[in-house]
Amino acid sequence: MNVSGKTCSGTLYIFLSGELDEYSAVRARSEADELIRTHAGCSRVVFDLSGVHFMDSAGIGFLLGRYKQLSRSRTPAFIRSPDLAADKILTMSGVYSLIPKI
Amino acid sequence: MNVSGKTCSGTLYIFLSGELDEYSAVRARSEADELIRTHAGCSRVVFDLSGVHFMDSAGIGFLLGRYKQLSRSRTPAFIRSPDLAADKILTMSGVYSLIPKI
Amino acid sequence: MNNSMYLKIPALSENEPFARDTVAAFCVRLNPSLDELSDVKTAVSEAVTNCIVHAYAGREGEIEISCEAEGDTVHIRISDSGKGIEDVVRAVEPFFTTLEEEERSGMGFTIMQTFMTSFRLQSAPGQGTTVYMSKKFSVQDAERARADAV
Amino acid sequence: MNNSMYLKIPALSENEPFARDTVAAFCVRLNPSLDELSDVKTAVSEAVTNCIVHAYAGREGEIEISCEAEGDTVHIRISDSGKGIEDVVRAVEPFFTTLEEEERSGMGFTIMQTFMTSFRLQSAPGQGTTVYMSKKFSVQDAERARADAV
Ligand SMILES: Nc1ncnc2c1ncn2[C@@H]1O[C@H](COP(=O)(O)OP(=O)(O)O)[C@@H](O)[C@H]1O
Ligand SMILES: Nc1ncnc2c1ncn2[C@@H]1O[C@H](COP(=O)(O)OP(=O)(O)O)[C@@H](O)[C@H]1O
Repeated sequence: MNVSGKTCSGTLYIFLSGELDEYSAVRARSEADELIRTHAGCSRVVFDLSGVHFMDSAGIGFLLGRYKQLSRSRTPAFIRSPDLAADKILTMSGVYSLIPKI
Repeated sequence: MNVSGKTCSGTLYIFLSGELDEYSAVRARSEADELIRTHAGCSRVVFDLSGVHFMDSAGIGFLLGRYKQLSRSRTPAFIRSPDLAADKILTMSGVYSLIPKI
Repeated sequence: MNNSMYLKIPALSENEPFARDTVAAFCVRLNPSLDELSDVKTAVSEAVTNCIVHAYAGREGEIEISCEAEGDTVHIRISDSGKGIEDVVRAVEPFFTTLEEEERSGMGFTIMQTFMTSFRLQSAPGQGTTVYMSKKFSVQDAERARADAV
Repeated sequence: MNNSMYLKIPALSENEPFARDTVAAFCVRLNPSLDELSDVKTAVSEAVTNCIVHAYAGREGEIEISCEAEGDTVHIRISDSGKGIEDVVRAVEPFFTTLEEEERSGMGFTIMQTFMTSFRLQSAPGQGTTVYMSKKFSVQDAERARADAV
């Protein structure tokens, strides 16, 4: 699991790549939170999942966890480019109603 | 394990690809023997191993088995393009003294 | 003779990828489509994670995984001898989790049920937990997937 | 706590790739170089094949594979409960085989000894056979291999 960030006109893009499970979520969480802290002033956060080729329910927990945190500062969050399998899990768990897919 | 043949000016090239172990050797043997039968008049046979990405001692058995058969009709055999791992096994077992590497 | 495998590993997070990849390698010989294989990997990952985070909750323990091939179907059994589940009916409800604070989503059993062809849970407090899951692979899909890959 | 795994599979030829790939997947976490990983796969393939063709000789039976990680070293044990070996000293000699007619080369044990860091054979007629092998991975090589792969 690799986590990297990029900002572009007020949006913080968080790129995840690799496999997102309970094992890798530990590090993904701390790295994503570090990025969010560093870019506290951003107007929105986009989680780019195009590099994630495996994700189980730890991915749901990861995304909802970041969502809760961001909603304290009223920063909206979005999901971009999940693969078919990730999309299936995110759809069935209703994540998109809180973190829309763009 | 895939086996295919090609002839070029009297030489029969036998291309092996995939993994060559005891499991796959069964089919590789019958397909190679079929090629050798079909091209009984060829002046030499070259085993091209460039597509073999795994080989254990079943590969030695396979090559020596074909060698014995070909030597009945005095058809010389050669080995071409083994990868590093296959080369290690073929060298240590002395196969090249019977079936030279070209 | 049906092919099968039995795998025993310690309950360590770092074994989650190993466990699901080994089951996937077992299943590949049944010619699943890529989607079907991904479903199995996800379901196995959920069950194995549950052993680690719930059954043993960070303590040492062992996870047992059995697979059996039967025609186009794989039968998978994943067991722990950890703390077991008090209320099995409640546990399988979507979003039910006893570990909210650790960002567990409560969707593990729902994913296993949805992604697999059949699912059964057996557990009692102090007696460990066993999940039985089967997946029937559709031969057509597999052939289509192979054709796609060419 | 050292990581480990225990795998039990039926003695079927089609399980040869599965067995060596599973051991390789276990070892990958120790950061072997590609060459070292290939050595382990080959040695495991030899030992597993021996269980199938010699120990059970086509009859039903089970193969047990244990791996344990200890620092940079993996310890592998491969056992059958097949017919066992009468003359262990002779069996390990290069080119010695009891199955000449089936194109066995008699190089299996020689390959295990050469490719692994340590090797030990335990067998007796009617008591099955166990092969113990270890491979120490050189950390430098692994890092070089990863650098090469970038
Ligand atoms: N192997 C297990 N051992 C003990 N309890 C378990 C086990 N698996 C699941 N549970 C219980 O069932 C609940 C629901 O599990 P699940 O649907 O996978 O969601 P989650 O793992 O996200 O909590 C868990 O929160 C836990 O209380
Ligand atoms: N697991 C086993 N059970 C019984 N006999 C074995 C076993 N492994 C090896 N042997 C005996 O030892 C001999 C040498 O084995 P090996 O060096 O692997 O060469 P090969 O497998 O090509 O014969 C075999 O021919 C067989 O007689």
